[in-house]
Amino acid sequence: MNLRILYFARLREALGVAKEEISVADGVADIQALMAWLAARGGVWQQEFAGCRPLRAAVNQELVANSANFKTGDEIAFFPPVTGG
Amino acid sequence: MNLRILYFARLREALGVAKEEISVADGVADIQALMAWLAARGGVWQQEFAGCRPLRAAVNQELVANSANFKTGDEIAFFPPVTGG
Amino acid sequence: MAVRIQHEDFDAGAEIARLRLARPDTGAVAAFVGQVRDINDGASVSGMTLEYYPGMTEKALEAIVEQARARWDIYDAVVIHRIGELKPLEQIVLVVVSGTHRGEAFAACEFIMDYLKTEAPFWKKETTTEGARWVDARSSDDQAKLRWNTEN
Amino acid sequence: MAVRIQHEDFDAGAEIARLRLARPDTGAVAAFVGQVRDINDGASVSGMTLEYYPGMTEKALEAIVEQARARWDIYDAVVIHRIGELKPLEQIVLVVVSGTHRGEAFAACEFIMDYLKTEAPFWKKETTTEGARWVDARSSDDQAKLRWNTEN
Repeated sequence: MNLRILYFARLREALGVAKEEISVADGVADIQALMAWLAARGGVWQQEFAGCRPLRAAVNQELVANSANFKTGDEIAFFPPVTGG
Repeated sequence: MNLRILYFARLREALGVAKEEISVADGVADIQALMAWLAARGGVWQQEFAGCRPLRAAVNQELVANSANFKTGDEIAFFPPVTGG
Repeated sequence: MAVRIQHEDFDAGAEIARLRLARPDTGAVAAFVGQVRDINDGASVSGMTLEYYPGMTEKALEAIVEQARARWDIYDAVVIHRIGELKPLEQIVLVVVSGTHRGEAFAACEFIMDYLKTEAPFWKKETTTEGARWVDARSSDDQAKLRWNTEN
Repeated sequence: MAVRIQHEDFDAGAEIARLRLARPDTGAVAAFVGQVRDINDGASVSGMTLEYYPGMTEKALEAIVEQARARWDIYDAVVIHRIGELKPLEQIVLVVVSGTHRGEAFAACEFIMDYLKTEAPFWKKETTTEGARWVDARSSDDQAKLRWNTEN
């Protein structure tokens, strides 16, 4: 399954990555699983995706819960709680 | 007791009077009593001050209840409920 | 001066900018503009005359602004209310409130409008297709004011 | 267009006038302007950078405006949010809502701000005397949003 992943704000800076194209096994089909997959990269990825810091996720530009599913070709985004206005 | 009385808006038009200086007996010392005194003039005064139409009163430019007292030299105003804004 | 009563039109943008820029720790400005509608209670309105009580109206508005200042942590507030003859689409009233946070600015701005509507001596007389008529006070305005007695 | 995201400054007065004059049965316009404060959480702020998520941010704001329209009887609403580098006393955000009555215009305007604060993807990075820092989300903003679940 191919995914486009975007990172924003503090998370983008911590990871040093703004966007990437990844391929994951079909079993990695919801946000929770994808976060575990990213955390498994270790280092700063482990720190950011292990669940200690508050993160929000979007699938195809819609805010979603961590239980949300996605499919190949989707755009996934991770970011800290928003602070606009 | 000498009083200056002002009338506003629909009330002013109905009475045909915007302001007047009156002398009342010392017993006429609160808004309720003054309204009865004015109603006793009969005709349109009776209609307006007999209590059938909602009226507000002010003493020296402060909104007051009908039980409020006043003293000689005071400025009394009567007007309909306000409709600004 | 926080309260102005005038026939002349006002510049809402300029008043907002003035309050906004007056203090560099201002984070929030809430504003309200009321205007003359071309229709009211089912009748077409071609104009209105706004009467007030010189002296008392200013005092009433200043007292309302003081109440808002005592109740919420706001920086400044301005109220401008027009009097005399106004046409549809003309502005009637402006309230602007500045503060650190939006919740207090919004609350104070709405409070000032709700109290202005029920306590400040202004009276509207509309010219409609059915003739001239004094506008009746609305019980919904009394209700809007009363809820401030219980809300925190 | 009800939603605009731009680096350029905006003219709050012009937007208020535009919504006000768009319909002659408009009686009420509520507005909010947020600006960059020169101080935040105790540190002096010399500037900030606003990041957003192109595509999603617009959609999120449009969805919030649609929710407000579905919930209150309002005529129009506009949201303008700035991005990029801003200095203290620069405007950040404008929300303007028009309608017949003030209660609905106020509620919709505050609702849009409360949801914008918690759902629209914007992030602030401040430059302070202690260095640059990402602004933390406030739990008070979550609370401000949650109260719309119970209020009528």
